[in-house]
Amino acid sequence: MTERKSEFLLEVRKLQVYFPIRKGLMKRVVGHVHAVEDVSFSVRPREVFALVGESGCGKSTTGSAVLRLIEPTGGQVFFRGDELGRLSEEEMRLKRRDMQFIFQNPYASLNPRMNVWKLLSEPLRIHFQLSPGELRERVGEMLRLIGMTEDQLERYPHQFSGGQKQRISIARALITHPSFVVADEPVSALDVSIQAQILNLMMELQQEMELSMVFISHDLNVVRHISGSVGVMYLGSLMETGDTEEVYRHPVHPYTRALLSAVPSHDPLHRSRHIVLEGDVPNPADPPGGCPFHTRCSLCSGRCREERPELREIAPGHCAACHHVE
Amino acid sequence: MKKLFAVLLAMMMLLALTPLSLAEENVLRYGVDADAAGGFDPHTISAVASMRMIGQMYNTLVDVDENLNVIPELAVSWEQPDDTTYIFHLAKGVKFHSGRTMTAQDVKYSFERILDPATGALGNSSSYAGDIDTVEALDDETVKITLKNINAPFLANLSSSYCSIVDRDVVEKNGGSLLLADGGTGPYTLGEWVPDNSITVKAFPDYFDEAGKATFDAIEFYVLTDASARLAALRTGAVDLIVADTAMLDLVENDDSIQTISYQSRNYTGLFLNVNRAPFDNPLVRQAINLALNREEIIDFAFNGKALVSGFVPASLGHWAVDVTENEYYTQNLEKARQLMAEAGYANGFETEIIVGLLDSIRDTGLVVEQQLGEIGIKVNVQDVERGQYLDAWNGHNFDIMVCQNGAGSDPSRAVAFFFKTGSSANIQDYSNARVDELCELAVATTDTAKREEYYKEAINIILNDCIVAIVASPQEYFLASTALQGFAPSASNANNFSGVTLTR
Amino acid sequence: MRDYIIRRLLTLIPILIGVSIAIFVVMQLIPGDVVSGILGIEETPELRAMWEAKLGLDKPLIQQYFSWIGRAVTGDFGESFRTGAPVFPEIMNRFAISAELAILACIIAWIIALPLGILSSLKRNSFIDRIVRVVALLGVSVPNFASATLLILFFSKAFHYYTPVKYVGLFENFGTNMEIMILPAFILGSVMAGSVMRMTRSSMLEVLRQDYIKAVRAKGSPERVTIFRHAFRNSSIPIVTLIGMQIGALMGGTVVIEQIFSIPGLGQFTLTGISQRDFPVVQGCVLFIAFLYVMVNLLVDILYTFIDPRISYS
Amino acid sequence: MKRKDRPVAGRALPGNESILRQLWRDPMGRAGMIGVGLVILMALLAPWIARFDVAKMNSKAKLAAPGAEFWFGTDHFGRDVFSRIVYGARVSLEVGIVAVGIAAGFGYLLGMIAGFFEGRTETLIMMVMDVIFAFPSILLALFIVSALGTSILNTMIAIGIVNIPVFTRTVRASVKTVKSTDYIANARSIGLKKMKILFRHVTPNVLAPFTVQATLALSGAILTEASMSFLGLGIQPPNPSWGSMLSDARKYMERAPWLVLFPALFIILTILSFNILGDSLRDVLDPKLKL
Amino acid sequence: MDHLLEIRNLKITTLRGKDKVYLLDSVDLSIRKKCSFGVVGESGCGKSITASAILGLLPYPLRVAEGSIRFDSRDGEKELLKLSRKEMRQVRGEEISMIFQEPMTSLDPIFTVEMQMFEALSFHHPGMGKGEMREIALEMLHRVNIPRPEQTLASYAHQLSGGQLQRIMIAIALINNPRLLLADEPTTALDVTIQAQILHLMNDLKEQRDTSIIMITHDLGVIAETCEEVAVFYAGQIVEQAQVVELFTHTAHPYTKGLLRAVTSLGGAQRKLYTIPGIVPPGGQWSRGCRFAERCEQCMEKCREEMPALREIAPGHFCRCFLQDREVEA
Repeated sequence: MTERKSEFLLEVRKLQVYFPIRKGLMKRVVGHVHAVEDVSFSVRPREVFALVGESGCGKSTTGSAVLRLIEPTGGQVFFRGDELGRLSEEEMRLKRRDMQFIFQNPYASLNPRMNVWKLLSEPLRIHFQLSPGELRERVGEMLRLIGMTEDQLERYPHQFSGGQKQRISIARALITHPSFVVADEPVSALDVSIQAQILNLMMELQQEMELSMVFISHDLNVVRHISGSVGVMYLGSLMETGDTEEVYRHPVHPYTRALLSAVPSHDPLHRSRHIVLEGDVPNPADPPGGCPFHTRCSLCSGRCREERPELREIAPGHCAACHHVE
Repeated sequence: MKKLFAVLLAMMMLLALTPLSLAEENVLRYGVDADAAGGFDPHTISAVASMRMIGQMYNTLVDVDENLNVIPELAVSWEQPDDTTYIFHLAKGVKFHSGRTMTAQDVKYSFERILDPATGALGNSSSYAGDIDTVEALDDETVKITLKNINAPFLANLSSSYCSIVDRDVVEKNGGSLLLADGGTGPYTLGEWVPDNSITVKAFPDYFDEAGKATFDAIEFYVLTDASARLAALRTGAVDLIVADTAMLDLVENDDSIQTISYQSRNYTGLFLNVNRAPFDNPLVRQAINLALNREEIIDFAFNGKALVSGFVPASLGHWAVDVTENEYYTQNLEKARQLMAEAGYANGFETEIIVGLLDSIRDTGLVVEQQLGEIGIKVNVQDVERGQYLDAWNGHNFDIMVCQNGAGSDPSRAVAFFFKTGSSANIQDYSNARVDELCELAVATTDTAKREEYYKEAINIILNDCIVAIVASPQEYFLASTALQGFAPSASNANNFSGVTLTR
Repeated sequence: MRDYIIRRLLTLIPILIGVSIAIFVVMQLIPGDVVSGILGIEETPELRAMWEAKLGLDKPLIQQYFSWIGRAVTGDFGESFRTGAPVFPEIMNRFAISAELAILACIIAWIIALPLGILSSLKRNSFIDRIVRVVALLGVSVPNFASATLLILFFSKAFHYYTPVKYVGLFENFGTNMEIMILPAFILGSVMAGSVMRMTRSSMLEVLRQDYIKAVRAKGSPERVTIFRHAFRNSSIPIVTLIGMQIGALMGGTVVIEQIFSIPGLGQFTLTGISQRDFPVVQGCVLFIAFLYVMVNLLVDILYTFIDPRISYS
Repeated sequence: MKRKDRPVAGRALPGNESILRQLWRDPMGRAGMIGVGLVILMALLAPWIARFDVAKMNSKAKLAAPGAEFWFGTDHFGRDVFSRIVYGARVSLEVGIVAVGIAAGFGYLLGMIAGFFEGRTETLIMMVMDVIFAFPSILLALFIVSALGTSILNTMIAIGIVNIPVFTRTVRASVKTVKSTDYIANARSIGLKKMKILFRHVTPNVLAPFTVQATLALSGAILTEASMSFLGLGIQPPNPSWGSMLSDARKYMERAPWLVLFPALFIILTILSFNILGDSLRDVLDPKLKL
Repeated sequence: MDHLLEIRNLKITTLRGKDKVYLLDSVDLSIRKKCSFGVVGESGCGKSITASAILGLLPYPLRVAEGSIRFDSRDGEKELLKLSRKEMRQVRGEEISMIFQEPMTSLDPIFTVEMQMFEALSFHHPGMGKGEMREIALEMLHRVNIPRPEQTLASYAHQLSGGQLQRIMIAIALINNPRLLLADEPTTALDVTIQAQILHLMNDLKEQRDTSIIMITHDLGVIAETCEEVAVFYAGQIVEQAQVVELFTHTAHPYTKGLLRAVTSLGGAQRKLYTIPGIVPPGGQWSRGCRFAERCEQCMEKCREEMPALREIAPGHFCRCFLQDREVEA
């Protein structure tokens, strides 16, 4: 860490991502899909921050927008005090050495026509001027970290199982020794028995390489396990944030509660009493006014329909966006 | 799906049941190889394919018979008070297709139209009516034409369709163009033109000449560009007469229902050398090329043997023709040719380009020539070009060797002067020989046929011995017809002479 | 939808302008011109000058182009340099004929290709599939002038039959017209059948893998319903696209067949125009063909909305 | 997000064997490969296989029927059809390959640019492609040859230009598909430059549909050349292309059927082989069609 | 017949090139009437193709190589594998229905919901009038808690959400009152809150109707929530089968144990997750011994050599492991 302007490595302030909807004769923009709406959170060095929510809640878009893989519509992202939005494309490109992205689907995110050696050495070639020997050494080191051997270097992605591919994917992201990684659903495409392997690997590497991470997942169990703090998203907005254990033990937002209770238990004798939410998630192109959750919320009151609740701190480090939480 | 199939099947069966519509009317169905190009204005249309119809629709003052004698047509008689004045006595009761009677005024108008530069008429050159000074209608049936200078072949030239007599009213009604109108006096009137498919001409009942009157209610020309399709159409009785390709002749040799009709054309095919370009500016090379050719072999390959070895004044021009077989350059002599090449400094030969196009026989001639010239070390690249490019090369005089098929016309003034006189528009080689020019002028300026023959023969021999061309052959033209067709006797003068032709089905 | 159609029609403008400029330039580049075609062997400098003036070819190129396009905008495609006849009515005559030929060819192609394509997708990788694929390709594999000449010869020899030589319009005599068109349409159709069959097969294979086909079968659907109501209709979009493209290509793309069968179609008109360097004819034909191409594609796009409710243009 | 990948464990691992091996295993692919191989071999070995000079005329053997001396008979110049067929393979293939090369080269470049840069560049390129596409291909080819002059090269150029839009479209579509895949996002996320992404990641993935298109276009080019020969704008004689042989033979179809039979047979063989090969290649290269 | 469905010695093969490869190897299953039976396993273990095989819907080039599937239909016992196509069609949708993983792609996109619901009726009741069909369809939609049934009937698939679509699929599946419902990962593609809705609905429906359910899933949680009996699949075989409570409480097979530990440890306190090492062997690459041997912590010599049999280790509890043999013997 060179300079230290804040205690946070990454700060996201009021991030917005809108996708235009075009219609009509001249393809005028007639509206926007509000994919991410005023999302703010911060990540400390060596911290794992999880974004959790259901499909279409904007968690992946948030992750991509943080790294400017999607250009945000509004808001700011500070990384080590630099505002990423102000960087030129080239500056941002160089910055990627330090900020990486792990994709959800290892089947799709590895170029099927590049072998392991090419996949792993490519990031190094981009960001470092290394001799062939150094290159080989760095790649070899990374391979050991992910539990693979050098004789697999010549192989192509389709020759690996899903879990191995995700290992390669992770290695590709971490080989430049970034300090920050966004991991977008890195295990959801994998079988249960493999998920655990990858999660273990990620946690090990996170410890070893002193990584900060934004971990995006829909799987509440996974999130609980891996993250130190968590943000629950719904319809593009953060509903509740805080220390993971705190949020899981004492969820305050009605959505968080419903979400947590919906997870099937693994004990057939204690079939959980689910809070079953009615209806579906509203269309993000036409979000409801007021609280985004009010259409499905059992506590919904007049205020909820009118006024959008701000994310307020309800306990130290524990925030929720709900009018009904005191 | 099933329904659709059933409907289609039913349709096909219906088709199979419709009897072949046998032509019950007295109609001649004629399969031709090309569509009329541009239309039927006799004064502005040069396309041979259009001439077929124009010949039926229009008349000229005079005609030329097979033996190149000028014979009456619209003019029953004529006299020549002096070398530049002609007085024509017109036939009586000649009717235009509009029903109006033709008068001397119409003849006057027709020539004025030809001479008017705004018409862009093809006959406005000394080969045709270009030398006319004045045309006067002495009375309704007498026309006096005065020439600017003596023009010996003038009468014969008047037989060209470019000098057809047209109906002034029709011209004016059609904005000055006869392309799609019929202003003629001929035995047939223009019927329907379905471009790329067919042209119909219909009998004109009021034709002035009983002998030449239409024998068919109509003649339908069908455009069947594909030779085998034409033959198939003839065989199945879909048409009665076709323009034949020599390749097909032996297929019908034993067919009792099909007759072969032919005539010796006045066309000739040969090589034109660009005498202003090296190495063709060297007479030795030109001689070598002539000597290298085996004309019989070319005729065998390119014309299926159906052509005569010929010069540029073919034998069909009768007494005007020179017996080319006696010409020293007409007999293949490879040894001599090689020797001449060596003398010219081309012992190892050279490479050149030969432009062919328009007709299969032209292309095939080029291909055989390529082989034959190869024998004396000349490497020939055959350029088979599309019509527009061919004409471009012709008009731009832009070629090394060009294979052409030209018409010798009905008088050697055409065959000699038009193609070889200095500055003549068709002198594509830019050939210039003072003696030839002089002879051409002498021949036009006298009406003494014997003298003219002498002048022309001298000119012909000069040109032949200069070897600027290597003329190969004069092709024979073929028709195939159902045996029901009787009396069809095409000739070089009138290949589409349907007068007196009948069908006996 | 209305807006969409208008927008699509607007894109026609640059395309047509582009095409017309391209044609104009190429016509200038082509060796030989209309005048040498008219005059042939009789050409003299005087006659040439005369005809150039008569046809307006003596004016500067830019002026020639703009005077042409100026008239074209008002729907007047000018007159043929050769016959002097107005170009547009002739194009319409020819279009009617070409369109009929194209549609017949398509119908024949469908009759051959769709059942084969479906069959081959259902029997994928079997012996039948292979035979069908080869058979469907046979039509594409022979240059159509060869198959046309062969068919003519065959019919004349075997059945003493030749298609009616005189062209008769569809509305003059339906039977004769069909008789004239059926053979050429068959040849064109058999050429198209290959690609339609290929497209049908791969599109069907794609759809047959879909969950909803399995779901339909799981409901106890008879195979007939599964295949035709569900699988085939769902796979028809790429097929319709292909057919649209083919109809577009058949407008003027059938020169060879038109020539052999003496059918006065758009292709021959264009070809004659090109070989005679008859600029107004070429320009008119090509613009019209380009226009048709865009319209057919638009039509296909609109057709999509009827096939697939997911597609809407708004 | 949560979508489970379809079971993959039961799927054959394709890359274990080369594409050629996979093609060979498919009976159709094998047939196509053998056919194409034969034609290519014939073209390559033409000087050794051919028995006579292709332009050599023989007045004693005009239209000779196939026999011991002239295996495939002779034409009206007495030229040996067999030798002409053998050399014709060269010309026809050459026309096909060069034309497709031109089309593929330009199509690739334009398609890449259009697909990758989107916006105005794309609109413009695709508009031009539409303009070319709007012409019936045979007319366009004739037009180009008329303008450039008849020569074998110009024939190839014309056929090439006609085919550019197909390739552009194919490439553009693939670029767009590839571009939206995760591995391109991945390449961006590691900080790869745009141009490098274009060439390193997009190119190899575009190649598959591109190759398929090329095999199909090749047979199309051979046919177009044949049609152009028929209309008098094909390649220059005396070079034999199958198309021009076939076109010239029409007059003699009845007299000497072998003149039609053999060129037609070889055209059919070639077109069929290329088409079948293209089809099988598509099956092999398109993992979607695999189980 | 004691059972609603009896699968005996079912083997399914696929073609890899020219080679036949087994994807399912000698599976025996018996489903009781009015039972909800869980089948759990990882991808490629053969659970989904078993369901497809029951309905005769195996995709090319998969095929049943051997075995029998007997079904106690309304008109007596039937051997499903021996039925003619026509007879099989009568079973599908009428006696055995199926719902799929992806509700988004399970409805034909170009037809309305109404048409597809009517179809399910008309295939089996050809004479039924539109009015009657409409009534039944509306009733079914109402039963699966679709908020505006009338409007939904006129909708196309793309106009509806995943949750709604899965409800519709369930409605279609149950419209003919089948005796058996095959649910192939019915909630995998859905979000947790929607998954909860659907599971809730299925539990409700099960109670209202006589329909047995085979619930195929990779999620032990779903099994725990919905099933009475469960079979664990691994590499084309059943490795353990028992009553749900028995299975979760007296887990016997090392694979099942591992699976359970892997998921339960997620919520637990320990930092390091329990993992089963290695990967699931793909079809055709199975060893001749126990297929889990490579990944088993308690693997013995014997395990690599010999295939353990599926034995009853406790009443109704079957397990395919030599360790259990020893315990039983001991």
